[in-house]
Amino acid sequence: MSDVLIACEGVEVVYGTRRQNLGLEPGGIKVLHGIDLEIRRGESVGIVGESGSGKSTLGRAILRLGDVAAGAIRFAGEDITRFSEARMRPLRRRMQMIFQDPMASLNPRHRIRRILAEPMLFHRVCAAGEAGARIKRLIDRVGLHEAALERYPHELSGGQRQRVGIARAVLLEPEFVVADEIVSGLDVSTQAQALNLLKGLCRDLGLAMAFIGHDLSVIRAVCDRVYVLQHGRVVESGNCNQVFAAPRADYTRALIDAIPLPEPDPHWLARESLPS
Amino acid sequence: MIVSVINRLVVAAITLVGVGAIVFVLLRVVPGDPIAMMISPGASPADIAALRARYGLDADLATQFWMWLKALLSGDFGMSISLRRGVLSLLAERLPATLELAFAALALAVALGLFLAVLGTLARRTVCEPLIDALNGLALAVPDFVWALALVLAFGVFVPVLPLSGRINPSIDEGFVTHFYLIESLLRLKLTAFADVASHMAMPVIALGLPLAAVIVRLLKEALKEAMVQDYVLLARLKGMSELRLILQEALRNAIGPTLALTGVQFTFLIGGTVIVERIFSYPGIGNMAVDAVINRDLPLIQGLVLMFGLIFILVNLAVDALAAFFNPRLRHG
Amino acid sequence: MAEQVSSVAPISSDRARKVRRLIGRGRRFLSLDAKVAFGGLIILIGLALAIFAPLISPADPLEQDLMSATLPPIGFAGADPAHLLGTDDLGRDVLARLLYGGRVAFTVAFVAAGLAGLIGTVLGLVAGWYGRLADTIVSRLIDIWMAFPPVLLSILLVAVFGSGLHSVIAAIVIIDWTRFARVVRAETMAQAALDYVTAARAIGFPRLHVLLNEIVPNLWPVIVALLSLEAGIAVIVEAILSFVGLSVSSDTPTWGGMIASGRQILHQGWWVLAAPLAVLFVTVLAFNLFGEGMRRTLDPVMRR
Amino acid sequence: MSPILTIERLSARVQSRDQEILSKVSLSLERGEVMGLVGESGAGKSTIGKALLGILPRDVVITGGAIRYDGRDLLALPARERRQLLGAEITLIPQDPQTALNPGRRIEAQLTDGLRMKRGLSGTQAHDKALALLEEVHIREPERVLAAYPHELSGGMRQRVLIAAAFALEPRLVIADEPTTALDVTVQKQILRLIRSMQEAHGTAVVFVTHDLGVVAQICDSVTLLYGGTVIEAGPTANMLVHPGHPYTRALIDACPRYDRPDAGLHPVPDGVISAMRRDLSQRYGRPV
Repeated sequence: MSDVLIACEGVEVVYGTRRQNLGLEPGGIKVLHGIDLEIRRGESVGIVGESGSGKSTLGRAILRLGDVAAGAIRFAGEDITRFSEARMRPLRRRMQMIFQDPMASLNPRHRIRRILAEPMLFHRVCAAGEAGARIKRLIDRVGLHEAALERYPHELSGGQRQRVGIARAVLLEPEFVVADEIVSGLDVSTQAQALNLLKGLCRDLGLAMAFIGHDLSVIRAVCDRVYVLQHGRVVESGNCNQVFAAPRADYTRALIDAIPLPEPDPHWLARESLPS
Repeated sequence: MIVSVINRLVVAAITLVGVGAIVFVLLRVVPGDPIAMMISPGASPADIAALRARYGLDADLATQFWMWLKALLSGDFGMSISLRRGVLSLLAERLPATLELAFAALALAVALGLFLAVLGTLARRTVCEPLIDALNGLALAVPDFVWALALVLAFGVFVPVLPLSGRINPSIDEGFVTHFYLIESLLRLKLTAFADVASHMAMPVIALGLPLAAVIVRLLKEALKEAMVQDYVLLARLKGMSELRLILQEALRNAIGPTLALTGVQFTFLIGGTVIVERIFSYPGIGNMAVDAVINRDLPLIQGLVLMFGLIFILVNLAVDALAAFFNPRLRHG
Repeated sequence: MAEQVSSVAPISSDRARKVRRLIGRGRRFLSLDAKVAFGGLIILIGLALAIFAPLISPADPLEQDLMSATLPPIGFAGADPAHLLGTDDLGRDVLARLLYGGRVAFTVAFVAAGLAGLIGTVLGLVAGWYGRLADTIVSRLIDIWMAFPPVLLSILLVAVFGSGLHSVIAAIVIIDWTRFARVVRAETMAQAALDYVTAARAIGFPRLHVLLNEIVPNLWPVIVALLSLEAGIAVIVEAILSFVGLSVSSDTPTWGGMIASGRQILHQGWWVLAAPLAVLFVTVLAFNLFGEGMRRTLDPVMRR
Repeated sequence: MSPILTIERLSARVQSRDQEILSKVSLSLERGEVMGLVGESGAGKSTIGKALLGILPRDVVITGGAIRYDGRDLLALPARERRQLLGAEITLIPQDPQTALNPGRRIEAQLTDGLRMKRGLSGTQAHDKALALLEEVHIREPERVLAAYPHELSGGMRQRVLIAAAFALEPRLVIADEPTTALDVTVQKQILRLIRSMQEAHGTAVVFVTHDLGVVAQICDSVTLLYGGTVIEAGPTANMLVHPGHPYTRALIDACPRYDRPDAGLHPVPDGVISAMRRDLSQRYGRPV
C-alpha cells in the first residue's frame, strides 16, 4: 500500500450549478480550477491563501462535503469522487473535520457529552460501556475539565469550544483531519495552546492533516508541507523549509513579505512586495 | 435582471392558474345547488334543465373548466347567478370601494408605523420604549376582526360619532361618474360628500390599518435598532449629526428595504381582511360581495372574485419587489 | 481560560450529576418569563372554565326567557342579579353562553392548531431539508395558498364541507398549514447552512437522522411559538365563521355567534357584543404572549 | 512641546456587572507619534479607544482620571465643545470596512458629510476636496469611486475611503481601531503603509489599537501593553519588543508564530507568568484581575 492517503487530481468545483429560477438563469462560478494535491499518511499539510482563494472549498471537497464538478479525489487509493452518501459512510469515520467557528459547529441544543458520544456510538468505535472512559481520557488530553461534559456549547468559552471540536474529530480515531482556519479568532496565547494540542495529537495518533489557514506563520508552526492557493489554483507547493527559505512564486513571496514580524524592521513598511 | 423579471411573471401566472383551478374544482363539489336558489317554487324540471344549460352547468368538469378558461381569456367572466348581472361589471363597480379602503388603510398604517418606529428608536432605552412596545404588541396580537367590532362599540354605541354601516349617506347624491367616491369627491371639491365618505371609511380603515401599522413598527424598529449600532452610524455620530438625523439619513434607508418586503406580504393579508371588515360595516366592496356570493352559491361570481383577489395579491407582490429593488442599491445595480 | 475550567466545580458521582440536572430543570421551569407565566395562566383559566362549564355555569345557555330578554349586566340599571353579565335578546344568560362557547373555541384552537402545525411542519421540513422537487412543489403550493384571502377561503371551505365543528377545524387546517410550512422551511434552510449540520454530515449520520436529531431540536422554539399563535388565530377564525353564520349549528353557543347577534341588537344590548368580544380579545392576547414568551424560554442561547 | 494626549489614571467600570474594566491607566502621546495600544481580548484596549472618542457603551462609566487632549480635559469639557473636537480634531479609522460605510449612500455623500457640516463647505467645494482626498489615498478613478455605492468597492478600497474620511478634516489625533484585522495580509500591508504615510504627511498623532504585535513592531513608535484593564508595560517600540521588561511581554512575543522560525507559535504564555502577574495586579489595584 502506498503511503499516499489523499490524492486530488485536477479537482474543479463550481458554485451555483443548481438550476434555479426554472432553469432560466445561467449559473456557475468556478472556484477551483484543477487542483492537484497529495497528503501522505501522518503528514501535516498546510493549505494557505487569502479570501477567495478557494481554500475552504477545497477542504470540504476533499471530505466530499461539497460537490466536485471535475477531477478525482482518492482516499487510500480509492476514487471517492462519485461515492454515494451511503458508500461514504464507513469512510467518514476515517476522515474528519475541525471547523473554524466552534460555536456554529456544535449543536446548541446538545450537551457536550452527547456531541462527543453520539458519533462514537454511531460508528461503533468501541462498546457502549467503554465510550464514557474514552471520552474522559480524551477530554483530559485536550485540557478540559470533566464537568464541561454536562454543559451546553454556549456555556463554554471560545477556546474551550474549539477543544471540544478537536476532541469530536479525534474520538473517531480518523486517519485524516481537515482543520479549517481553526485558530483565526483566537488570541496568540490561546492560539499557541490549540496549535500545540493539534500538533501533539497528530504526532501521537499518526494523523494526517490538511491545515487550512491564511497565516503563513501559523502554517509554519504546524505543517511539514504547504500548498499556496490563489484564485482557485495552486501557485506553489513544497516542503515548508524550502518554500519559506526560497519561495519560487511571486505570490508566495508577496504573502511572506506582507507578514509583519514582532521585531521592528525599519524597511519592512517601505519594501514593495506585490507588483499589483 | 430581465431573466428574474420573466421568472417572476411565470411564477405569477402559474400561481394564478393554480388559484383558478382550485376554486373551480372546489366549487363543483359544493353540495348546494345554485340553480335551486334562483328558481321560483313552481318551476318545471324542463325550466331547471334550461337554466343549467344556460350557465353551462350540464357539461362535465374538465369541459366546464376549459370553457371557463377560454371565456376568461376573452374577458368574459360569466354572469352572476344571484344578481343576474355580468361578473365583470359587478367587479368594476365594487372593486373601487375595496381599493379605496385598502389603500387608505395602507396609508394610515405606513404613516403611523413610520412615525412610531422612528419615535420608538429615538426613545430607546427610555421609559417610553417599553410603553410603545407593549401597546404595539397589543395592536399586533389582536386582529382586524376584533378591532372592527371594538370600534363599533366605541364609536357606534358609547360615543356615537361615526356611521356604522355603508359607504355614503344615501341622501347625498353627487352623481358620481366613477366608483372611486373618496377620490372623486375630493377632486371635484365636493367636501360634504368627501367628509361623509371619509367618516364611513374611518372605522374600517382603522381596524384594517392598526395591525399593519403594528407590524411595520415592530419590523422597522428592529431594523432601525440594528442599523443604529453599525459602525457607519457611529462614524456619522462622530461627525456631529443629531439623533433624529442619524435615524432619518443613515439608518432609515437601510432599514426600509427588509421592512418593505414583509410589509408587502402583510398588505395582502390586509386585503384579505377586507372580506370580514366590509361584512361588519356592510361596506359595499368586493369582500362583502364575496361573502354573499358564497352564501348564495353564486359560482361565476365566486370564481371571478377569487381570481380578482389572486390578481391583486400578485400585483402587490410584484410592486413590492420593484420597490425593494429601488431601495436597495445592491439590487438596483444587478 | 485555565481559570474558567477550574471554576467549573467537579462532580463526584453520576448520581450527584443526575440530581443536579433535575434541580437545573426545575429551576429552569420556575424561571419562566413573565409573558409565558401570564399568557399560560390565562389560557389555563380559560381552559378550566370551558371544561367545567356544565358544573359552574349559572344557567342553561340555551334556555330562552323572553320575559327577561336584554337585561344589562350587574351594575347597570335594571340588572337582574341572576344574570351576572346580562341576557341576550332571547333572554339567554350571556355568562353561560360565554362559558359554553369557550368549549367550541378551545376545541378548535387546540385541534386545528395541532393538525395545521403537524402538516405544515412536516411539509416545511421536507421542503427545507430535501429540497429539489419537494421544495418546488411545496413552495408553489404556498404561493397559491397565499394568493387566497384566508377569510374568504375559510368561508368557502365551510360552505363546501357543510357547517359543523369538523368542517371548521378542517377549513382552518387546510388554510393555515402554510404558516408553519413557510416558517419551518426557511428556518430549516437557515439551520442547514450552519456548520453543526456540516459536522453531522462529516460524521456520516444519515440525512433523516441529521434532520430529526440535529435540526429539529433547534426548531422547537419557533414551532411552539407558531402553535400558540395559531391557536389564537383559530379562535378568531372560528368566531368569524360563526359571525357569518357558517360555523357550528346555531343552537350551540359560540363566541362568534354571540357577536353576530350582539351586532344585530347593538343599541338595545351592547353587552351581548361586548362580553364575547372582550373574551376573544383576552384569549388571543394570551395565546400571543404565551407564544412569544415560549420562543425565548425554549431557546438555550437566548435564555442566558 | 507638550504631548497632544495624556491619559491620567483613567478608571472605568461596567455598571451591570459591577466590574472595573480599566484601572488607573496612564499614557501619553507626543504630537505626530504613533502609539500601539496592544493586548489580548478583554485587555481594555478598545475601551480606551472608545473613551477617547466619547463613544463608550451606556453601561460603561468612567469612574476616575482625566483624558487631556492638547491640555484640555475631554471629560470635563462642556458637551458642545467636545462635539466640536470629536470627529474633527479627533477622528476614527474603524475596524470593519464592511459595516463602516453606509450601504445605502454614495461614497461622495459619506466622505463630504464632515466637510459640509463641520467646515461649512459648499457642495462643489466638498466635491473637489473629496477628489483630492481620494487621490491622496491612491485611489485611481476617484470620480467613479465618489459616485459608487460601498458594495461596488473591494475591502481594501473601502478602507482607503475610510482613511480619507478620517483625515478629511485635518485631525491632530486619529484613533485607528484594529483597522486591518478584517483584511487579507497583502492588503493589510498596503493599508498600514498608507496610514503611516498619511500620518507623516499631516503630522497627525495616531493611537493604533491592535492585538497583533507584528503590526505594532512595524508601524508604531511606542507601545502600551495592557492586561485586564491595566498597563503592564509601555515604552518605545524598538526598545520594548527587543528588550521587554516584563515577563508577560516576553512571553507574549514568544507566543507569536513566525514564518522564519518553525518552532515559534507553539509556546503559550506560561500559566506561572499569568498567575504571578495577576497576583501582583490584584494587590496593586485592589480587585481581582
